[in-house]
Amino acid sequence: MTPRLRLLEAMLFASPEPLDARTLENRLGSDTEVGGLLADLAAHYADRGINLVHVGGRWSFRTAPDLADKLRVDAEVQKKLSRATTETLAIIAYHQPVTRGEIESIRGVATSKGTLDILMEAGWVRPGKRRETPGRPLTWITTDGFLDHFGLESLRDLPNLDDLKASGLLDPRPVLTSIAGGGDATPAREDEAEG
Amino acid sequence: MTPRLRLLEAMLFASPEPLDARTLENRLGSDTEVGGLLADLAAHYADRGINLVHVGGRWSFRTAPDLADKLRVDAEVQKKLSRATTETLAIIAYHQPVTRGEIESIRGVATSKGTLDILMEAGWVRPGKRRETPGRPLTWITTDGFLDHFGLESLRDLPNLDDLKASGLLDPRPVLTSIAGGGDATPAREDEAEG
Amino acid sequence: MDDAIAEAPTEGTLVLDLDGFEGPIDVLLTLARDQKVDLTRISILQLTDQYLAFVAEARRIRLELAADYLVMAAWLAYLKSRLLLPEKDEEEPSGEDMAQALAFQLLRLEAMQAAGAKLLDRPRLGRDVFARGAPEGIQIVTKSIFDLSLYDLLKSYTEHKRREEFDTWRIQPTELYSMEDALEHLSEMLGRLPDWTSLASFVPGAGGDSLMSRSALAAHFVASLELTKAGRLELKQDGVFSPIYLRRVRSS
Repeated sequence: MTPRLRLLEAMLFASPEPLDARTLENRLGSDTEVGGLLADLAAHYADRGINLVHVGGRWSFRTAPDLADKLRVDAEVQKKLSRATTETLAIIAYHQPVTRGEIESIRGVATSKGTLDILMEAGWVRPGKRRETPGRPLTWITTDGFLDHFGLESLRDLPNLDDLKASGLLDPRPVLTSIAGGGDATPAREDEAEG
Repeated sequence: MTPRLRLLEAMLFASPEPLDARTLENRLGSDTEVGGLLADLAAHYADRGINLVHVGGRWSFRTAPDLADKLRVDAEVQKKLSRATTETLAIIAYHQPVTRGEIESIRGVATSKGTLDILMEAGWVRPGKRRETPGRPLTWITTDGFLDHFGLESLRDLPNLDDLKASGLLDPRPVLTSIAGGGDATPAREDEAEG
Repeated sequence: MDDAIAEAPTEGTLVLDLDGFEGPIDVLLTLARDQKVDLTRISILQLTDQYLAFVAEARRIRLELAADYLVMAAWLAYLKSRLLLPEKDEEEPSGEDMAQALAFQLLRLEAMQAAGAKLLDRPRLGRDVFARGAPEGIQIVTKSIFDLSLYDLLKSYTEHKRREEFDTWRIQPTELYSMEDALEHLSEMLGRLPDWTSLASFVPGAGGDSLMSRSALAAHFVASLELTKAGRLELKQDGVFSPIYLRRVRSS
């Protein structure tokens, strides 16, 4: 085991947060090919009780997922997410950056209190840039903490992302004058037109 | 690597505190010879960046002791100075040697604790001689680092007040509109008294 | 909203539990799933009938439906009429377009529900996988680089100087004869007034042109008005700009 590999291992092990390649490189010396070292280290740990994982562009040691059942005893029971919160999280993850209005139009209901704030409190979503449209609404995006929590290397690794894209379900297609969820006015207007 | 060894490794990794052999045995199954497994694990990690150590009858992973001083990451942070700090630096530069009390009386406000610390941290000011007055207060002067940073050969190169006026930085004309505004009120009151 | 709670109906057979629904689209999605056909081939017409029946049933058992549910019902009723009646050639989206848009919404919501479930099924940090329990931490030694140019420094000093120059500028208090003083003065003199006396004779330094004497005259005049109002003094003036006389009110 080379001194550099030892140091890399120790750094990743000691850090309370995942570390990105640049930080590691700064420490190891810029002439270091960190990518190769990380790959070596990941390979060494692949079958062990601890794995070296790559989440959100950063590296960290984690217990192997297949040991979940045996380790869970210690873990505090996590609150179950409500359906509304889960749906909202999925919509933000797959449609980001997405405004609250867009979330509501996809779900067909107004967003109740205790949805976005719970996701923010969990550290999974945060406000992004404002959309440059009338009213300049705030958009919502996911965080690195989201990738870390769900063990995703990047947003490209979201489950079924390619299928969803291919089927056009992630298109920002404006649904016919949004059928519900803020679309209250629309059917009424259409009725008038008809009458 | 046996399943038991994997689990042992993961448990030791995830635990917030060192674990004793009995706790480990309870989790792994009482038929396990934990002592042997721990020895195996310790041997595997002996030369690595992480070691399995046995302290006070309990087991825990630790980074290798010889790497301690390498587990420091140097980060450079650009900091902007506050207005108060900048002004304090300017006063020290122009009035040195100057005591803290004098700085305060020149600025007309108390100097907060961190101000001089920041200037010292930046390497721009240092304590000079004590003033031979009651209380023997410390004076403050600028350093060579100050001259370096601002590209000055010597303190004489600091522009004096005339230079500053000539350069337009110090505009001699009063631009205090508030006084002009306040001045209108007085004649008006006199007019009323007259009528 | 899913707040419409299914209160146990006293009579009737069907129990509608709205608690489990996340809005009207969600209801439609559930109804569509019950059709057990590919969502892309769902019969919107059939779905519409089912939803309208659902809403009718909810109303029959006097279940309070949130507005969204009724709006959706109205929209679907309209859609149904558009689908059944021959299409006029108009700019408006056709019934077919509207049905397709609804189908898209259903598909999209279903996809998001499935995606959410998939996400939650992943090995999750703190539940299935664990970070190191007791990280020693990496000591981050930060070295601060202070960002200050000579210009900033000089500007700061000149701004300070400029403020200092005008800092001590104080408005001198103006010397004026106050009305309080005049009142006191007049009240004091009142007792000694035999008869009509000119106002000017009370005013110290009267006739002068200084600010002080002019303000004294003004103050005494106002004070005399004040005392007259209080019923202690009488005033008279023979003509415009002629002298003002005053005397004490005689107690009758």
